[in-house]
Amino acid sequence: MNRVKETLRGLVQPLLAVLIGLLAGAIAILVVGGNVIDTYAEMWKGAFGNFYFFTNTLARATPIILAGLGVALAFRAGFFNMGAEGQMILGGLSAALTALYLPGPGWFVCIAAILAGIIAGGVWSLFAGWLDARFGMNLLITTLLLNYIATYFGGYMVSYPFKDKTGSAAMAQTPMIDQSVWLPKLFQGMGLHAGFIIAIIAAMVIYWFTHKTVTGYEIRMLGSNPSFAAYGGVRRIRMMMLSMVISGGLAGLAGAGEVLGTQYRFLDGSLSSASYAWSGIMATLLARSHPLGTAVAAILLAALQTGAMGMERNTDVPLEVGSVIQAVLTLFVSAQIGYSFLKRRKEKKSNATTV
Amino acid sequence: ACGKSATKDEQSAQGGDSEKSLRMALVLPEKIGVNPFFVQMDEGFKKAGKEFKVDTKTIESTDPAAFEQNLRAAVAENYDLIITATFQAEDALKKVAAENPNKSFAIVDTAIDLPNVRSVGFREYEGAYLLGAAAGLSTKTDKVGMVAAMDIPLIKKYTEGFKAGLESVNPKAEFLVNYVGGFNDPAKAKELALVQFGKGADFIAGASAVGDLGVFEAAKEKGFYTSGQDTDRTVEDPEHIVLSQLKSTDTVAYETVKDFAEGTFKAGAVNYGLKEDGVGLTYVTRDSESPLNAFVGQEVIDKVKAIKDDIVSGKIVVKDPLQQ
Amino acid sequence: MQQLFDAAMFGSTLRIMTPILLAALGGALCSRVGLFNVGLEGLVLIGAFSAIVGNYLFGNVLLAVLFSIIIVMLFSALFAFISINLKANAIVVGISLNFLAAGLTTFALRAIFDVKGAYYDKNMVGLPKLDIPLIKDIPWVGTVLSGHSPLVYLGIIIVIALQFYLFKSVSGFRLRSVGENPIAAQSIGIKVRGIQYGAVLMCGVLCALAGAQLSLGQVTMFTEGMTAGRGFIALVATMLGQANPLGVMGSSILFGFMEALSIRLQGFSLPTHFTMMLPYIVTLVAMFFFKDRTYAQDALKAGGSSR
Amino acid sequence: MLLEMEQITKKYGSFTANKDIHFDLREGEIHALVGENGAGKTTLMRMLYGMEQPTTGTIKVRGREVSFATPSQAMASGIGMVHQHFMLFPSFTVAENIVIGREPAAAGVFDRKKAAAQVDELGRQYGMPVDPWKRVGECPLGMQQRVEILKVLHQGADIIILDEPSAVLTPLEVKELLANMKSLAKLGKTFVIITHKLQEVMDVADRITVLRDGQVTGTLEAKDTDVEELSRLMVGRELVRMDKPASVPGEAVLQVEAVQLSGAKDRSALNNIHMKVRKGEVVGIAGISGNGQSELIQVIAGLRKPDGGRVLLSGQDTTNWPVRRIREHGLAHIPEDRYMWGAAKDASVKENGLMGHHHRLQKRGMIKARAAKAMVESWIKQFSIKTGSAETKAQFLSGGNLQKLIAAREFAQDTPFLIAAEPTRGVDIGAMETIHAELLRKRNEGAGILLISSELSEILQLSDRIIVMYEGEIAGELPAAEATEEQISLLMAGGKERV
Ligand SMILES: Nc1ncnc2c1ncn2[C@@H]1O[C@H](COP(=O)(O)OP(=O)(O)OP(=O)(O)O)[C@@H](O)[C@H]1O
Ligand SMILES: Nc1ncnc2c1ncn2[C@@H]1O[C@H](COP(=O)(O)OP(=O)(O)OP(=O)(O)O)[C@@H](O)[C@H]1O
Ligand SMILES: [Mg+2]
Ligand SMILES: [Mg+2]
Repeated sequence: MNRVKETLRGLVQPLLAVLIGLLAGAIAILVVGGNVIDTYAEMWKGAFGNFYFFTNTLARATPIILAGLGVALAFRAGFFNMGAEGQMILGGLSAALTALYLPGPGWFVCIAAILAGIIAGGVWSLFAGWLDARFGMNLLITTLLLNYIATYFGGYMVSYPFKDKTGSAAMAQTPMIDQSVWLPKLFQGMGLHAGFIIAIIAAMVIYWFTHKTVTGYEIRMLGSNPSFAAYGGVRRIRMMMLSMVISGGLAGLAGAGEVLGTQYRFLDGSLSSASYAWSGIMATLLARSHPLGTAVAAILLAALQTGAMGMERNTDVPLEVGSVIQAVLTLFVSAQIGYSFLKRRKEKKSNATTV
Repeated sequence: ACGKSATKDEQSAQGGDSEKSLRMALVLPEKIGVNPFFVQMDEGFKKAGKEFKVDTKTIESTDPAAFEQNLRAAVAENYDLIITATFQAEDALKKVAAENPNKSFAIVDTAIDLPNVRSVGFREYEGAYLLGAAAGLSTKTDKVGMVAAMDIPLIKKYTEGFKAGLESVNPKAEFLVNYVGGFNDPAKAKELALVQFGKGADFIAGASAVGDLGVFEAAKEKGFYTSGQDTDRTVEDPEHIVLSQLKSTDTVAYETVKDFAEGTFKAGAVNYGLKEDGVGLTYVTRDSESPLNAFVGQEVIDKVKAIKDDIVSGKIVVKDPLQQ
Repeated sequence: MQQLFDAAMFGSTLRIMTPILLAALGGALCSRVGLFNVGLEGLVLIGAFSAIVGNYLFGNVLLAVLFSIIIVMLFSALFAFISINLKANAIVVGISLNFLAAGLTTFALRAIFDVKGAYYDKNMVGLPKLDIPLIKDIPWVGTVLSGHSPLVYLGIIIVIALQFYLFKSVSGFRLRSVGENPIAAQSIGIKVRGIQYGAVLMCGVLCALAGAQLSLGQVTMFTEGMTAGRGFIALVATMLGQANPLGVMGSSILFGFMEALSIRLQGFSLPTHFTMMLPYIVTLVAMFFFKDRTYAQDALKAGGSSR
Repeated sequence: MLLEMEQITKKYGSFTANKDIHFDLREGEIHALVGENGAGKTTLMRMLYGMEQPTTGTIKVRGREVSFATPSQAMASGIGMVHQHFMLFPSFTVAENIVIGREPAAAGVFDRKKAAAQVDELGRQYGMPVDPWKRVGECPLGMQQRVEILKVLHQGADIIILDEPSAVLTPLEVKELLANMKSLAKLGKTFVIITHKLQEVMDVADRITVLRDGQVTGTLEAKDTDVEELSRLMVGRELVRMDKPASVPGEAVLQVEAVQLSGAKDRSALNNIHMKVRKGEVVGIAGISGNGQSELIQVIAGLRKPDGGRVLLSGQDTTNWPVRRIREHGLAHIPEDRYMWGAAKDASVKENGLMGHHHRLQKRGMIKARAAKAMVESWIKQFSIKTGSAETKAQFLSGGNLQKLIAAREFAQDTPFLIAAEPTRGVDIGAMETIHAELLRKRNEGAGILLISSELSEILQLSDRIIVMYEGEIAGELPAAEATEEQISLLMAGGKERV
């Protein structure tokens, strides 16, 4: 009974935010002279209109879920890993190269490529963790910087040594991966691939990991109070490294999934131009780092994006209305409107330092 | 641009019979923005739509994944002809066209070998060759530059063609090339142009999409000469933008719609170069509203016209930089 | 080498540095009141856009810059309202703000100018280039220091003013106290919220200037996403400079210098990908030498954690 | 009457924190406010200081009715408050901390020299000298307390509220504080002091108001009452006096040998420490905080590696072992700072209780959730920890209740050796009684206990042996039976040089 009430109360906030977001969108639509109802109808159709569009939304959500989960885990452990993008790029690149050059049966190469993606993302993330642990270099900045380095490195690899020289050869990309290695599509003729299943399983595993296992417990305690964790025998460095590896590994997996399931090659810029990593971070923040919540938030954000695409196809309202709605929505979801004020006040009070 | 009425027509067409009028979509892998390549294509597409009473819809995409989704959605939304463009569309179109053998597709600026796809390619390097030659003949400092968008293969069509043309007429000229690292950063493009100017270049070609605006500004500020891409950019500032490398994507889009509307649409590859008047250079292959700048001079134009004739006749073969 | 380190290069260092410096100073002010502003990128973008709109509306650069300041202040007020009054996590708000700015500027570009991608008018006049009387005639120094937009000089003046303000004035002292321990500040009757608002709004002003320098100073146009990550670099500069105006200037100069250098290194058969990586690598290395965990962590804590 | 609070009621939602309270102050008196954790003392004073507003009731200062919406307004009426958790800016100097809000300035420029001079003068005037240029973060707690009081005085307050000012001070510092209060009271200042230490109350207060469950159970003249009566009024029952059977020490469970640890600015934090704790005894460590006690605990618990020497636990050299291995080898540890080391505020009571037990309560890497819950719930019952449920976040527990949880968690480790650092800091006497009883029970069952406390009475009451630390060294060791407070105080202050 109480729980139901609590859940309902918890829903007030996001619903209000959605409302404000839609309101902002409505204003934008009116500004360009569109019809609000029709436009939103198109948006809905574009995201969930029929089975095809629904799977489209899920396809777009796939990398967002995975990148978001990675970020969520790092946040849980107390580390602001802003490097999902770079980790994703290196993950995608390694997956592509493995898929292209590793001999063996398709399924085997596919699994190896996924693992390579996870490892590359994990190692890149671990590097940032190591810089922090070993030299005290702030993780938030290093991960931001490492994004740029990864982006340029990825660009270089596919512009020169591993460039696709077949066909028109005009793109900075690797050759096409053999079909036997592709992640299977879930439905004929639709974009949704097996990566989505992996993402959902990952969300559940991460939930189970953080909430039910000993290591997950230690990671969470480390995140909420590192000194307490140290006092209780948690090995900070080890746990930090572990959570950064998993975090980066998930981002790498996101990149690998896109490469093996959608693009079938690593294409320079394709992972960053879609802002998967940033959407993932947003999803995490929306869900307050709860793994299952992150998956749901990721699907919501993906729906806004595909919805906006549908809207753009079928109305004259520009695509950006979607990003306006998405931004306003996240702005207000995190805002504490109403009852939760009290809780926050106490938090603030107890933060007073006993110097 | 596209009016509200079109939207309504489209919606009614979706529900009703498709006999009434043909519906065509131009699905682009990028946002049109100020990229003249897409802008022109969109114009040609719309113009043909009006003339041949075809419902036209232009769909822009933000990223590769979105593009594929849009392409698939266009198929699902049952357009009669789907036109797309550039190398970035290759992968997705290959997949989607193969999955939908009964649909007609066209792709501009690259070639796809499928029975239901018409491919239209350009030999930009021929235009770039002319531009390079003109620059080589015009430069007084024997240093010319180019500010290119990104260090990616696609852009080599411009840089390599230019370089070949330059070297053919002026072997001692030094060629400076710098990359902006993106298609959307005029500030950096300007900075790069200033650097090349500082090194002594008196002609700096822009090949950095939106970044060209930065190059133009630098030219205006420092008084060197520059050139634009795709459309006749000399009209914007004839004192400094003295040439423009042309690419007629509008014609291509127009012709494609026309063929389809008139029932003469055929799959297969078509290629536009100097010979077909698909690419070119202002004053050489096409006249311009703005008067020819003295920096280039009629004499140079005449020489470049001769080169052009040689290319058309096959006497000079410009190497495709992507074909190694 | 000589060719590499010519005077023009230091000149471009100054130009490249300015938008980063201005935004980073704004970020520093926010950090000083305990709000970690990840939204610099968005604020600068809005600044760049509204400067162009202002110029279009009034045909006067000064009014354009003022207009930009007002608009960006509105958005930074939104940041302040949501993160201070509505107690949202400042980092979430900042990230959302970036998205909002990207969407809104593109959208408004179409709604106001009916163009896509970029707005450019060759008759539009940008910020003037100031030739400083005496200095411009000194051979090397003149090339470096003279002939920049007024905002370049303003940026340097602001650094000094801000350094003085924060560490010498009473009001700056109180401002710092808010970031140091807001509850304690409140307990002695310091108007914590007022000061936080003031700092965030001031950050808005600085970001507007940064944006105006981009769209009216370095070039005279607006293009979609023209900040191209400069706001994030500013964030790095803020933290690397430990929210100390002089420190922030140091790190901005470092970045501007590396960027200017990387442009020139493109000439030397190194793949451009690597030359472009250079500024980031050097920043990483710089971090190795200037690290102050406590400051950075405080800023983060104050920004609220997602946990 | 200088001040009257009448019929004050404060409700938080449905919960009444203060009910119909009458409270008054006479000019120049020291008025103590006592009561158990959560009785409503802080709430009452926060209303007086304008940080909260009463639901109903009136406040009169010098007969005039006032209402304070903010602390500034209370300050303007001459009311100042030193909070339970210090409200200081660690990286600012002493002078800056004191003058903030009323900075001497010329044309908006902060005149720091003048501020320092003012602070110097202020300190001299009230007999509380400070170093104006020192950073507060580097000052010992007693000095910080002094800075707080000077700040309030600088604001011109003549009614000064002190919320648990002595909780973190050493006996000497407390003595000094109380003396300062008395002399300030003679100068006409009026004090309200909230404290759990009834002896202090008897020493310093003129009048005492006792709160229980948000209501006043009595306002007494100090000279007419005693500790027993006060406790009865606070708790509502008689407290049992504890008696301590003689200890029967066994073999050594902890041996510290020649431990060396370097501290800041090439001073050693620990210098050549030798000590021993045997089974079945409580060894108390006394000392002014900042003399190496914290470092010693950290070295023993494995949180810091010593630069030299070794630590043996149950005969094993554990010097460079990781924390977890040491704990599993037989060490439990009630940390000195419950918020910094002892708990994660935004984790639940259950999760906080699980720490250190989590490796035991697992099956194939998964935590046995039900067993964990049962364990924590049994402690909640046993120690009567006031919490919503085991799922309540730790931050919603009062400090005292959190302390009980931590103590329960460490007792339950059931190890042969326990470090108890400040085990009853800020805890009311009811809870203190429980924790003391548990400590003794554990000792009687044969465990060795290392007790570190700034509370001399606690040390004297529980220890079998007392070690005094001064500047990172052991200044002396005494059997508890023979030790006197004076002796220890002298050693704590560094022997004969300082008194
Ligand atoms: N902001 C608040 N919201 C809800 N309840 C509160 C709030 N502040 C205090 N309380 C409740 O009021 C009661 C009295 O709290 P108060 O802080 O006055 O206790 P106290 O006597 O100071 O205790 P302690 O000795 O632990 O300091 C507590 O039981 C607490 O639960
Ligand atoms: N906003 C609130 N909601 C619920 N309870 C609150 C709130 N604010 C304070 N309390 C309660 O008030 C009580 C006393 O709070 P306070 O912060 O004074 O604790 P404390 O002084 O640290 O504890 P102690 O004196 O035992 O060491 C606690 O029980 C706390 O949970
Ligand atoms: Mg208390
Ligand atoms: Mg209290």
